[in-house]
Amino acid sequence: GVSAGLVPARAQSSDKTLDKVSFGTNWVAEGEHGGFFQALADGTYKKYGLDVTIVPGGPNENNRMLLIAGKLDFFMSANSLQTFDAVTNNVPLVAVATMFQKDPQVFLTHPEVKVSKIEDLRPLTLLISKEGITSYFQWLKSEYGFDENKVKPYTFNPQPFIVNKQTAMQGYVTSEPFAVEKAAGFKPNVLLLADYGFNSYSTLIETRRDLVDKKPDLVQRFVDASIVGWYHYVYGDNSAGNAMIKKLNPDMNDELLAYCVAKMREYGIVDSGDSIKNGIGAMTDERMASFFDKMVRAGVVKSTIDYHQGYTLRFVNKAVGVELRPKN
Amino acid sequence: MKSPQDLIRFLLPVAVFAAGLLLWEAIVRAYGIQPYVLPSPLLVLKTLVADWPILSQSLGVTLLTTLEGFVAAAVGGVVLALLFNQSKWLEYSLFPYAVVLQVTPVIAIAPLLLIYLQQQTAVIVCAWIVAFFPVLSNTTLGLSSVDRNLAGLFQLYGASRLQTLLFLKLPAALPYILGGLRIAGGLSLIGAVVAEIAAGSAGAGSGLAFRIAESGYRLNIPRMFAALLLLSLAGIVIYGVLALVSHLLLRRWHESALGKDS
Amino acid sequence: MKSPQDLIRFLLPVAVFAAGLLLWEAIVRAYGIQPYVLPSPLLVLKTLVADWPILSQSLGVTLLTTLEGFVAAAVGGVVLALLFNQSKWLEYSLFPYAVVLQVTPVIAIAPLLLIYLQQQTAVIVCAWIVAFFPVLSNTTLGLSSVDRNLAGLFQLYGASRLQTLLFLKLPAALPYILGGLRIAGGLSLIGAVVAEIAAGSAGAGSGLAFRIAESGYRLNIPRMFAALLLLSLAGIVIYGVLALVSHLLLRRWHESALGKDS
Amino acid sequence: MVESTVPEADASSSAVRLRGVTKTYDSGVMALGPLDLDVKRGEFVSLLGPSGCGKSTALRIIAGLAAPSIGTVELAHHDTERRGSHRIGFVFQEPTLMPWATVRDNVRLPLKLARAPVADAEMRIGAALDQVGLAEFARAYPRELSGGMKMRVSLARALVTDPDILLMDEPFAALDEITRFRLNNDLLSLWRDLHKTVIFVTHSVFESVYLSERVIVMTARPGRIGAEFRITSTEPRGEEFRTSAEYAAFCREVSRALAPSYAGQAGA
Amino acid sequence: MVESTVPEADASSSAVRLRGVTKTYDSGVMALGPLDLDVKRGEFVSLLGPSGCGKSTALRIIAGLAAPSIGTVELAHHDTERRGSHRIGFVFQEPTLMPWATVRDNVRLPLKLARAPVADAEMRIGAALDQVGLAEFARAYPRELSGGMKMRVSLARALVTDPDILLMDEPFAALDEITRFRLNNDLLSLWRDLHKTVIFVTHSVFESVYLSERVIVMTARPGRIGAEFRITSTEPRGEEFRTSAEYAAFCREVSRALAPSYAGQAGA
Ligand SMILES: Nc1ncnc2c1ncn2[C@@H]1O[C@H](COP(=O)(O)OP(=O)(O)OP(=O)(O)O)[C@@H](O)[C@H]1O
Ligand SMILES: Nc1ncnc2c1ncn2[C@@H]1O[C@H](COP(=O)(O)OP(=O)(O)OP(=O)(O)O)[C@@H](O)[C@H]1O
Ligand SMILES: [Mg+2]
Ligand SMILES: [Mg+2]
Repeated sequence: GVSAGLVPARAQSSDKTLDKVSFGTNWVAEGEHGGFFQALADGTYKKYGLDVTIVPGGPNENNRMLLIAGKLDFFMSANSLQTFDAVTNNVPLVAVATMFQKDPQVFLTHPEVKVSKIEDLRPLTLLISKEGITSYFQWLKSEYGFDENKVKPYTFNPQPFIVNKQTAMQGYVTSEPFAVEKAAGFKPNVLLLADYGFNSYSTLIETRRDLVDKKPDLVQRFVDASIVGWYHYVYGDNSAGNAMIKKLNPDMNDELLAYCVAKMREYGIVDSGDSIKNGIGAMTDERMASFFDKMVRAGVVKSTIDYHQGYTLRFVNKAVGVELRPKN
Repeated sequence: MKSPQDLIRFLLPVAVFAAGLLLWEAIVRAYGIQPYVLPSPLLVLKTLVADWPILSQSLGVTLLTTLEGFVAAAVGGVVLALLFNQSKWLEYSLFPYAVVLQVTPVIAIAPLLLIYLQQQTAVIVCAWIVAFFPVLSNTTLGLSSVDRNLAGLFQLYGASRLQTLLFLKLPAALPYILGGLRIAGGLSLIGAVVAEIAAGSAGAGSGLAFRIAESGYRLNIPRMFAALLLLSLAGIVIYGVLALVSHLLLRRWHESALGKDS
Repeated sequence: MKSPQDLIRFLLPVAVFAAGLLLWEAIVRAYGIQPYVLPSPLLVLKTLVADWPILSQSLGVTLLTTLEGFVAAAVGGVVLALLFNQSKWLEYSLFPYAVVLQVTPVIAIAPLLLIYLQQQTAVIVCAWIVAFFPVLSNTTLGLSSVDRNLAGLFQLYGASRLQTLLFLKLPAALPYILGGLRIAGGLSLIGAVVAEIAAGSAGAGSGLAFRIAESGYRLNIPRMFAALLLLSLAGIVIYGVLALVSHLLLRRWHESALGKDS
Repeated sequence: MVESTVPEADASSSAVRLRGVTKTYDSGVMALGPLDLDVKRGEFVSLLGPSGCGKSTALRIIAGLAAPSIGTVELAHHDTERRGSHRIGFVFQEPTLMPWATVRDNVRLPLKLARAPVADAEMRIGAALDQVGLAEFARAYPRELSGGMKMRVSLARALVTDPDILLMDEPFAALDEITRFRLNNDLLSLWRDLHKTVIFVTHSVFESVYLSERVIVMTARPGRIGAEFRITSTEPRGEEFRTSAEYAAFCREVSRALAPSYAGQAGA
Repeated sequence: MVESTVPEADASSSAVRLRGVTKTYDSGVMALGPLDLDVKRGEFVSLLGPSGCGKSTALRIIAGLAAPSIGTVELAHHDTERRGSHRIGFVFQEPTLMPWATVRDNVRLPLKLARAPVADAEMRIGAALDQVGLAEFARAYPRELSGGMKMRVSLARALVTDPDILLMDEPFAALDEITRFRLNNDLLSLWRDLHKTVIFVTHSVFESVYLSERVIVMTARPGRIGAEFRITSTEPRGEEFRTSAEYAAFCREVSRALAPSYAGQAGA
């Protein structure tokens, strides 16, 4: 009828050929997920033949279970440790790319407390989340001799930190320092754990092994498109991605997102080390092995597991998108 | 006599509330407490007004979940109690599961629910789990407190099970059931909040729980308090409505709802 | 007559429980559900045994918090209700705050509590907040359901307030109070879990809540279920103990605790 | 006039038949000694006995509200399964009203349970309320009534269904004499006209003699039949009977049986 | 013998003094018409009247358990503040026992509230229980008692404190005649020996005449004083009085006053 004739022909035909893909993040929409939203918003995914739905996570991470149960196709996992956990428990998940070369995990301290290296944190009361306790804090314990008794629970509310100068609080370099500065009016000191040897990957794309085996092409396209999205988000015009983030999460604003991108660039969170040559997404066996050893020493994972099961280099290190990085 | 009494009943809490606010404001000023630790009530109110569009939307979402959870808890609790009342065997075999449901942390089973249920359904199930037990427990207590002679009378007059239920057990248990509902009212609000945290959607279109958590992370403490204030008000209103319903239903016959000298 | 009855009362739930486990095992096998989605009960049991040292320690921590929270809730709820019962004015002015406490999400105020209180105190306060309201509400209901003529008798014989409280109001409200405590039992367990999540310590010496959360995001689902199982069992035991206490206290006089033909 | 032995009732015409019924409560109290009782259809039997001798217990057992510890209970045309039918009217010793229902709704209860046609039901309820003098309190709640008024509601409720067997536990104890006399007469004409079987517990010797065909005096706990009296009189009974020497003699006899140890006069 | 007018009581010797007392309940029912009543110290007054005429209401108002809508209540040596003292003993129309306490503990209640010395208390409790014939049920709970037994516990509780003023609302209605007679006599000797003031509600004309110095017959709702009778007799009263022609005449008079519309005989 008349109404059918109004539907644009292009959309009709292309919809048919697009592969439906769902991708779950581990938090609400924010700058740290910018590349994925960018790829969705600027049509990169579509260009790669993908019809992507991004399912934001929430305060409690449920999306990983949905991936395992087959309700999602990809999931954004936080760090390499999660990869080891999957192997430990024989869960057939595979990390296929990492978007962050450095884990953005930091400790914030009050400017009045002179802290210049990680050992200086030891006398302070540490505010660490339960996830942090089971992961990087174990590493701090084994590597730097931190004391569990100095830890207080952190529920992602910075109030106790602000009130008490003798505390240090965990956070992401890309957001908490900004929030504290905005609200409390002081600029906290920041120590990036990655700079002291905590060499976990972060913001990895994870999927089920059967998807890797049965539809490698789909996985490849999703990884490539996401990488391109990240290049655009970090270096290019990221207004489309930001618009989408702000729409999904009205608490986000331009200032905050700009801060996030600036910090990602300043600290080389997304693009540094291996990715300079191999492109965003780059992973290496050496680095995995090094992190695994550290986690074994920290007693977080068992030395007997075959951690190679948990990731594959098959889809990365192809220098996809390096041309998008501005040459300066 | 009656009208001034009622007025006091209404004005007194308001006055005490106002006094509480003044004290709060005074403390904040006296100790110079920063707004990111404890915002002054004035600031909270300002924030409430300023952020009304976003907060009211979240309030709506949470209240809807609360209502659904409450209805589910009320119906589920009463029906379960009636079922258990029909057969001791049923009660002995299944009551432990009701306890298990009560003590299961929603946070832990929300992921499982999300696998098998629609998200909105999962949220309501979570709210239900939090709120149903008081209704079940109180209704069970009420049903077993039915006057024996009255029960005998029903038996004598050949009342069917349904008749005994409708005309004897439910009315007799009503004060207890309403007591359970008054507890469940607040709990289903809490249940909605917990459910939102555990299984709700985040970002736009999310409820007060998310606002509170989010404002907490973002250190937007005034907004967090504004959201908490809304939650508290919602709780008081829910309780007030339930207490009023109780009063209207019981005032003509039950001890607990009678005036001093009637 | 009595002993076999009691036996059934005990055996039936166990039998139904066993049947439930078998069904669970069967479903897991039939659909080939992977242990990281839904572990079979056998695996959960094995994990329970294997991880017993770590789980039992956490169980102990949680149970201690539960106990402290329960005692606080019981005492706090009853005392508040008695206070409110002494003066209508007090009740009208302060009851809304009790409702506010009930509906305040612990997660939101835990940081504030952590600022001003010792961590262990903060945990107990959180557990208390979760569990006290049913006790308060049911006790209030019970106190206002006291037989008028009996109250008149006490007045006539010049009973002091304390005497009226001890010898009339508390015993008369006892069935209601115990009903409230049965609800609060499970709630204080939940409260302990929530409190641990919001304010409890992590790592070694932490409670079941931490184990559940940790196992959850470390994908150690069998251990998560083992911890949940422990929690459920603890809930059932707590309920059972409270039900037993109720029965012993009421069996000689209250309708709800009497046998069929006595 | 006074027959201390009653001929064995013909089983076929028995409305109620108790054989060797005893009741021992959980507390260990033996409330009812072995009791054999036959009540013929259409008979009016009074039970008298000291406080706590098991009269109420006996009534409850007959109605099927309590099970005998030993012994059997048979009701004509009511096997144990169907005993819970509306053919029994019961007036408890306490009013036993539904506090949440108005007087009218309380009286309506048996009709509602039997799903009686509405128009007919309303008429009967009105008549029953008139009979007990509570028409103007039809919309009151039980707590707004005096003790005697509550008992009258309970009476109205028992009468409204027109039951075959009426079991009444001290129904008039809380009523003033005028009302009591009037209701005595109402009950008598009801029994006479509609051939009801009535078992009536009372503490008033006068009342028992005035009303019944047979007065059974029970012994102290555990309640057994201590003595039986057949009250013969010219029908219909009325004020004439109440002032007769015959009546006074019956009363004396019954009182004497009631108090074997209590030598002396038993009336005004 | 019968005096329908009673001389105005001397105010100084009044134990109870009601002036223009009315009671209208929230439901709008006017339960008590304007009532003037003086009861002298040591007097035994009976209240009679149709069911629902406001007898219980009057008693509750005298005890201070309900406030009059209009009018004043004075108790000698009890200003309204101190009225709640243990000098009043009250027997409610219903047993009003604490279900959670044993018979013994129920009877102990007033003594416990008055902090009476334990040894003395135990002795009194034992005596009171003996008096009402419930010694062997001392450890039973109220629900294990028959209706009459519950009333007797309530009686024992009222008697155990040795109160100055005894307010009794149909205390013997649920008791068998033997027990009733015995308790009548017990009450009489208690009153005579200890000079108590007793206000006694009953439906039994015989009882009221046998016990009281003065019988007050109330009108139907709203209850007012319809007639008063001073019962004179040779003291001490006993079986002799009960069988006297004098007694029968009193009873007839009272009955007649009770039933202005009820022509005819008012006794056995
Ligand atoms: N529920 C019960 N549990 C234990 N004992 C009971 C119970 N009900 C009654 N009894 C006992 O059984 C005996 C008989 O009680 P029942 O009520 O039948 O007496 P009754 O003849 O009706 O006395 P009354 O004239 O005082 O009403 C009493 O001694 C009482 O103690
Ligand atoms: N709580 C109440 N609320 C409303 N009306 C009441 C209340 N109590 C009593 N009444 C009314 O007051 C009137 C008098 O009641 P009261 O109990 O004093 O009567 P009574 O003389 O003791 O009767 P009875 O001999 O039946 O015990 C009754 O008509 C009753 O309907
Ligand atoms: Mg009886
Ligand atoms: Mg009365």
